[in-house]
Amino acid sequence: MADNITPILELKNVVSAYGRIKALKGISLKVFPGEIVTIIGANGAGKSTTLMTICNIITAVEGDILYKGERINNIASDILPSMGLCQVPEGRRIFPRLTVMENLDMGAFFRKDAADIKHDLERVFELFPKLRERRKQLGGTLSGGEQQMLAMGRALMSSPKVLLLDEPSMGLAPLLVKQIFDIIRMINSQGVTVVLVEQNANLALQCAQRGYVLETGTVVMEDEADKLLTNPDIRKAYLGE
Amino acid sequence: MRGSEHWIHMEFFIQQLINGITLGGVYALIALGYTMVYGIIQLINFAHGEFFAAGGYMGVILISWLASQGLHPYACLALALALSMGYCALLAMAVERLAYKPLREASRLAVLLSALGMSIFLQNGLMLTQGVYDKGYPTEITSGGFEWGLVSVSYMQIFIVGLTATLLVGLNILVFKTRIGRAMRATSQDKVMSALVGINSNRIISITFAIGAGLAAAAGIMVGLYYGSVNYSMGFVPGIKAFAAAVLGGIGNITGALIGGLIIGMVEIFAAGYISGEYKDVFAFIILIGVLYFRPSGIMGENIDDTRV
Amino acid sequence: MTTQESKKLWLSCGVGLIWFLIILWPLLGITPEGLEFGKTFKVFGYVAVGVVILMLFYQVQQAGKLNFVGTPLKATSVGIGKIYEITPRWILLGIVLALAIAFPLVTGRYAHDVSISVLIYICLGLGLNIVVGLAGLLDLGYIAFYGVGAYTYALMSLHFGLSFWLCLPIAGVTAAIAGCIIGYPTLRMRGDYLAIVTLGFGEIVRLILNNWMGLTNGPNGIMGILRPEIFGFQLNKLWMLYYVILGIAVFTILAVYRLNFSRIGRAWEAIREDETAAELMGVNTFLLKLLAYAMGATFAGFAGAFFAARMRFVGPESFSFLESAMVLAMVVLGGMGSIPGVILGVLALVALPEVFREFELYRMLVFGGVMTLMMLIRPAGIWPAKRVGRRSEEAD
Amino acid sequence: MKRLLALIAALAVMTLVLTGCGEEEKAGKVLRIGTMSPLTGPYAADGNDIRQGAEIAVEVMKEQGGVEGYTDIQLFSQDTACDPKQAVAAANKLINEKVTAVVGAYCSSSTIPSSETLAEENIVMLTPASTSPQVTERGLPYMFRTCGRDDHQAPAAVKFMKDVADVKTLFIVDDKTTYSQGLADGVSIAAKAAGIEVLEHDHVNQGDKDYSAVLTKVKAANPDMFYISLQNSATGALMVIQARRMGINATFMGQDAVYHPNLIEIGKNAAEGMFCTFGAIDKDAPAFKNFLSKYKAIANNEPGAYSAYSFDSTMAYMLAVKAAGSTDPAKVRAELMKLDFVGASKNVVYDEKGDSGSNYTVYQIKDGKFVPYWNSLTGDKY
Repeated sequence: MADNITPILELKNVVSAYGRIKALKGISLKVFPGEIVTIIGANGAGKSTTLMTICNIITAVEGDILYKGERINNIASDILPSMGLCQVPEGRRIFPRLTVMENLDMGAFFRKDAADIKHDLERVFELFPKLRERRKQLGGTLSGGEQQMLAMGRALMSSPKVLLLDEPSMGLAPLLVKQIFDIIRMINSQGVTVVLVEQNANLALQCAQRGYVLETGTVVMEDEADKLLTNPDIRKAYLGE
Repeated sequence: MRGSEHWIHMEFFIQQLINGITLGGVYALIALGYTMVYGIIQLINFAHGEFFAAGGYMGVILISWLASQGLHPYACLALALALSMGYCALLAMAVERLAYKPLREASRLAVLLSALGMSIFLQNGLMLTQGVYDKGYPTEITSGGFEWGLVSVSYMQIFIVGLTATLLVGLNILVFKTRIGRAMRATSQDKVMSALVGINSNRIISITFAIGAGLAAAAGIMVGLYYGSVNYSMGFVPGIKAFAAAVLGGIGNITGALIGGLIIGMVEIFAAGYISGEYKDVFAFIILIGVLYFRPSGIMGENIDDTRV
Repeated sequence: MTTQESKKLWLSCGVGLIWFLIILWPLLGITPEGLEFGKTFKVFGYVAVGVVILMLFYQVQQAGKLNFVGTPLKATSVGIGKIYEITPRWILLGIVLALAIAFPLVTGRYAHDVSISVLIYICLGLGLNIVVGLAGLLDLGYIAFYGVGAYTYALMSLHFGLSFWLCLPIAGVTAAIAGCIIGYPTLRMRGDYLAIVTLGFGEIVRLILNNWMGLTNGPNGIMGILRPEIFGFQLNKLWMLYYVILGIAVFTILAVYRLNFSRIGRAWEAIREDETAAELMGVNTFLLKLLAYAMGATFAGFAGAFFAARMRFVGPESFSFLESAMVLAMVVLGGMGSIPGVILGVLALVALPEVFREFELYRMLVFGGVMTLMMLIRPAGIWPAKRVGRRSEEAD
Repeated sequence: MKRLLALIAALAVMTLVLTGCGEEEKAGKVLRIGTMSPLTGPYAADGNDIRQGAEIAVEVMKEQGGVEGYTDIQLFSQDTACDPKQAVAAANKLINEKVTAVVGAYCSSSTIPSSETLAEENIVMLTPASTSPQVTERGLPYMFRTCGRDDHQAPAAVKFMKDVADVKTLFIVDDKTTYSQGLADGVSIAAKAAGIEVLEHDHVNQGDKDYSAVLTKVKAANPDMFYISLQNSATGALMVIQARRMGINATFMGQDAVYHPNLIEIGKNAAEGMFCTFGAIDKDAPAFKNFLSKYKAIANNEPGAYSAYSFDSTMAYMLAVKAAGSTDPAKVRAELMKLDFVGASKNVVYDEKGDSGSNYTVYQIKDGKFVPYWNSLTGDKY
C-alpha cells in the first residue's frame, strides 16, 4: 500500500490498562480503506484489548486513535457505529433473549432510513440464508455457527465502513470456519474494510492482505500477509512448525 | 343475617377475592419498577418505595390545587396522575444520575447501600417538606360503587384494576414492540454489546428508572385515593412487599411482577380473612420462601443473563 | 484542569441545580391557596450557595492552590506513617485497647451509652461480616439472630432466674440453631434471591416476637430482666456494663480474627470468589455455608443477650428490618471482610447520627445523604480487606 | 496500614467530642427540662405535638415571669423514634445535658425503659401520653403521669357501650402495639363481663394501609359496635374510610390515640358520628382557651391529642420547682404531690403512684368537630 493514501483507521502509540496492569504498551497500526488486516498473536497478547480500545469500551490512557483522520479517543462507544465503525466481539455476544430478527434490528438501531435498512436486511439474508429460516427463534437457541453468522449479520446491518472481527473461527467446526472466511472475503469485496483478530494465524493470513503480530501488548512485527506466512519465525511460533 | 351461612361464606370469599385483586394490583405496579430496574442493572432499588410515596404526595398536592382552580374532579385526577408520573420520573432520573451512575463499576453491595442512603434521604426530605402529619385525599371523587348482598365493589377498586391493566398492557407494548423497548432488553442482556451496536446504555437506564418511578407514582396516587391518605413513611412496607412480589414472580420479568403482586396480595388478604390478621405477613413471606425453595428463580423464571458479571 | 473540563463541570452543576429546583418546587410551592415561590427559593438559595462554594473549593484544590495546606499535612501524615511502620503492631493494638479501657474513666453517662452501642454493633457487624464479607452470602435479616439472643436471655432470666453468664453461651447456641434453620432452605439460592428470603425470615421472626403473646408477651415486651452479676455483685452502673461488652467485643474480634485466617476462613473466601470452583476443589460448600450462618448468628446471639441485660427490657421494635440494613451498612461501608474496616464502619454509623443529634429533624436526612456520599467516595469501604474485591480494584 | 492510625484518630476524636458534650459551662442558674418523643418515624406527628406542648408551657411560664431563682428555662428535646434503644440513648443524652425533669415519652415501650435510666439519676419524669398501667405500677418515686390509664379507659368505654349506646355485639380491632393491644384486651374483658358479646378480636399490623380483609370480616359479623384501637389517628381515619366504603353500618368507637383533628381532616364524612374516649378537656374553660390561643400563635397549627397533656406536665413541674425553690427531686416530688392546679387538660392532682386520675369522656364527631357526649365519671350526657 502506498503511503500517500490516508489510513481509514490508525492507532498511534496507544496505551491502555486494566487498573494498574498495562494491557497495551504503545500499539501503532494502520488500516487502509478496502483491505483486510489481521492481528495475530498468542493468548493474552492484547488482540481483543486492541479492538475494545478502538471502540472505547476500554479507554486509551495514552496515544491517539484516528478514524478517517479524526481523533476518536473521546467519542463514546455508542456513537461509533453510526460513524461506520462496527465490531463483532469475541464470543459473538448476540442478545440471547432477543429473536434473530430483533438481533438484526439492533444492528440497525441508530439508523432511521427504513428503505435502506430493508435493503441491508435482504443482503444479510442472502449472505446467511440460515438466518432467514430462524428469524423468529431466540438468539440463545442458535448453534455456535449460526450465532457467529447472526453476529456478523447484525454488524452488517449497521452498514459499516470498517468491520472489526474478533476470533470469528472460535469454537467452530472446520467446515464452518471455511464458510465464515469465505463470507468475510465476500463482505470485503463489497467495499467493507475488515480488521480481523485471529488465533488461527494460518487462515487469517491467507485471507488478509497485511498482518500485525502482537506479543504482550506490543507490535513485534508487521508485514504483507504472504510474507508473514513464509516468515520462518512466524511459522515456528504461530503456525506450529 | 345469619340465616344462610353458606351464602355468607360464598359472598365472603368473593369479597376477599376482590380485595385481594385490588391489593395485588397495587403491589404489581410497584413491583414493576423494581423488576425493570433490577432487570437492567441488577440493583435492588431501595429508594423505589420512596418514589411511590412521592407520587402519592404529588397526587394530593396537585389534585387539591387543581380543584381550587375550579377544574372538574375527573380532569383534576387525570392531570394530577400524568403530572405526578412525570414528576417521579424526573426524581428517579436525578437519583439514578447522582447515586447509582457513578457506582456502575463498583460492587453491587456498594450500590445497594447507596440506594439505602437515598431511601432514607428521600423519606426524610418528604417529611421535612410535607410535614409529619398524614395528608388526606379528597374522598368525593372516590365514593360510590356496586353492591350485591355482602359483596361490594367500589368504583375505586374498578379504577385501580383497570389502570393497572392499562399500564401493564402499555408497558408490554413499550418493552416488546418498540425500538426503545428493544434497546432496554438488549441493554439488560449485554451492556457492552449494546454500546457496540450504538445504544447509549446510560440513557436507556435513565429511561428505565423514569418509567419504573412513573408506575410507582401511579400506584401512589391510587393508594392515596383508595385508602384515603398518604404519609411520608408509606413507601417502606409496600416497598418490601412489592420487592418480594417481584422476586416471587421472577425478577426482571414483567408478567412475573404481575403474578407475584397478585399472589402476595391474595395471600395477605386470605390469611387475614380466614386465619389471623396479625400473621398475614408471615404467611406472605412463607409462601415466598416456599416458592423460591422449589423454584429458585421465581415462578416465571428469571430474565437475566447468566453470563453477567 | 483545562478550561474545557471546568466549563463542563460548571455546566453539569448548573443543570443539576435546575433539576433540583424542578423537583423541589412542587413539594414546597403548590398549595390549595395558590402557587408560592418564596419558600422554595429560600431553600434553593441555601443549597445553591452551598454547592457553588463546594465547587469553587474543588476547583481551587484541583488547581493546586491549596497545596500550602495539603503539602505540610501530607508530610506530617507520611512522617506519622513512618513512625507507624517502625512501631510493632502489638504496641499500636495495645494503645487502642488502653484507650478503650480508659474511656469510661474520662467520660460521662452519655458517652458510655453511645460507646456501649458502638461495642454491641461491633459484635453484630463482625458476625455479619462472616456471612457477607467472608462467605459472600447477602443477609438482610441478620437482626433476627440478635433478637433470638435477646429474647433467649430475657426469657431464661425471667422464668428460671438464670444468670447472665450462664445464658450468654445459651443465647449463642439458640441463635446458631436459628441460623441453621434459616440457612438450610436458603443455601440453594444465590445472590439477590438470598437477600429477599433472608429479609423475609427476619420479618417472620419479628412478627412472631410481636404476636406470640404466650411466649414473648407480644408488643409489650419483656420487663424486669436481670443485670449481669459478678460474684453476687450486680453490675448496675453503665460503666460496669461497658466493660462487660468490651470483653465480649474483644472476644468476638479475636475469634473472628482467628477464623479469618484459618482453614475455614479460606474455604469461605473460596466459596465467595467461585462456589463451583471451591466445590470442585473438595470444599464442602453446603456445610461451610451453614457454618457461616451459624457462626455469624452466634455472635449476634451474644450481642443480643447483652442488649437484653443492658436495657432490662426487650421489645420487638428493636429488631426491625432497618436495623438489619444498618448493620449491613456498617459492614459494607467499613469494608467487607476486614475487621478494622467493620469497626470503623460501626464508629461512623453510630457516631454520625449522635453527632447529628443537634440537627434534630434534619438528622436522618443528613444521615441518608452522607451514607450515599460515603459510598460514592469509597465504594470498596473505608478500609477494604486485602483479599476482597481485587477484581473491582483492577477496574479502577 | 496507615488506616490503623485513622482508627486511633477516630477513637480519639470521638472521645473528645463525647467528653466535650459533658462539660458545658454553667452560666447563671438555668432550669433545664427535657422532652422525649418520637420526632421521626411513623409517630412523628404525635411526638411533635408533645414537644410543642412543652415549648408553649415554657413560653407561658416565661411570660408569667419565669421561675424565681432561675435566670432562664431551657428545653432540650430528644427523639425516641418510638424505639426502646433510642429512647434510652435519649434519656442518657438528657442526663448529660443536666436536665432535672423529662416530659415524655409517647410510646409506653419507650417510656418504661427510659424511666429506669432516668430513675438511676433521680430525674423526675412526667409522661403526657403513655397510658400503660405498667408506667406507674413499678414503684418508681419520680414517675408521674398526666394522662389517664388504659385500665380506666377500657371500663369507661364499655360502660358507655352498655349504658348509653345499648351495644349487644362488639367487634374489636387493634394494631398490635403495647398500648393499642393492651387497651383492646381490656375492652374485650370488660365487655364480656358486662354481658356484651365480643364477636371477634382481630389485629392488623402497623404500617398497613389495607384493612379490607379484616373489614370484610366485620361486615360479615355485622356487630352493633366496631371498636377501633389503633396507635395513630391517621390509621384510624383510614380504617373508618374503608369501613364506610365497604358499607359497614356499625357504630364506630375509638380511643384517645385516634382522638386528633387529623381523624376528621382525613376521614371527613366517614368519621361523622364516630365516638372516641378521651380524657375530658373542657374546651370552654379559660385555661384551655388561653392554651389554645398561645398554641396557635406559637406553633402555627392546631394542638393534637397530647399537646394539652404535655403542656400541663411541663407546667406542673415548673410550678412544683417554683414552690420548692429548688430542683431537689425529693422536694419537687413533695410539691408535686401537693399540687392542685387547673391545667389546659384537667385539674391536675397526682396521687401516691404518680397518676393523676382519669376522667374519660366520650366524644362524638359531629359536623367535623369533637363534641363531648357522655361523661364516664358522672354517667351523664352533655
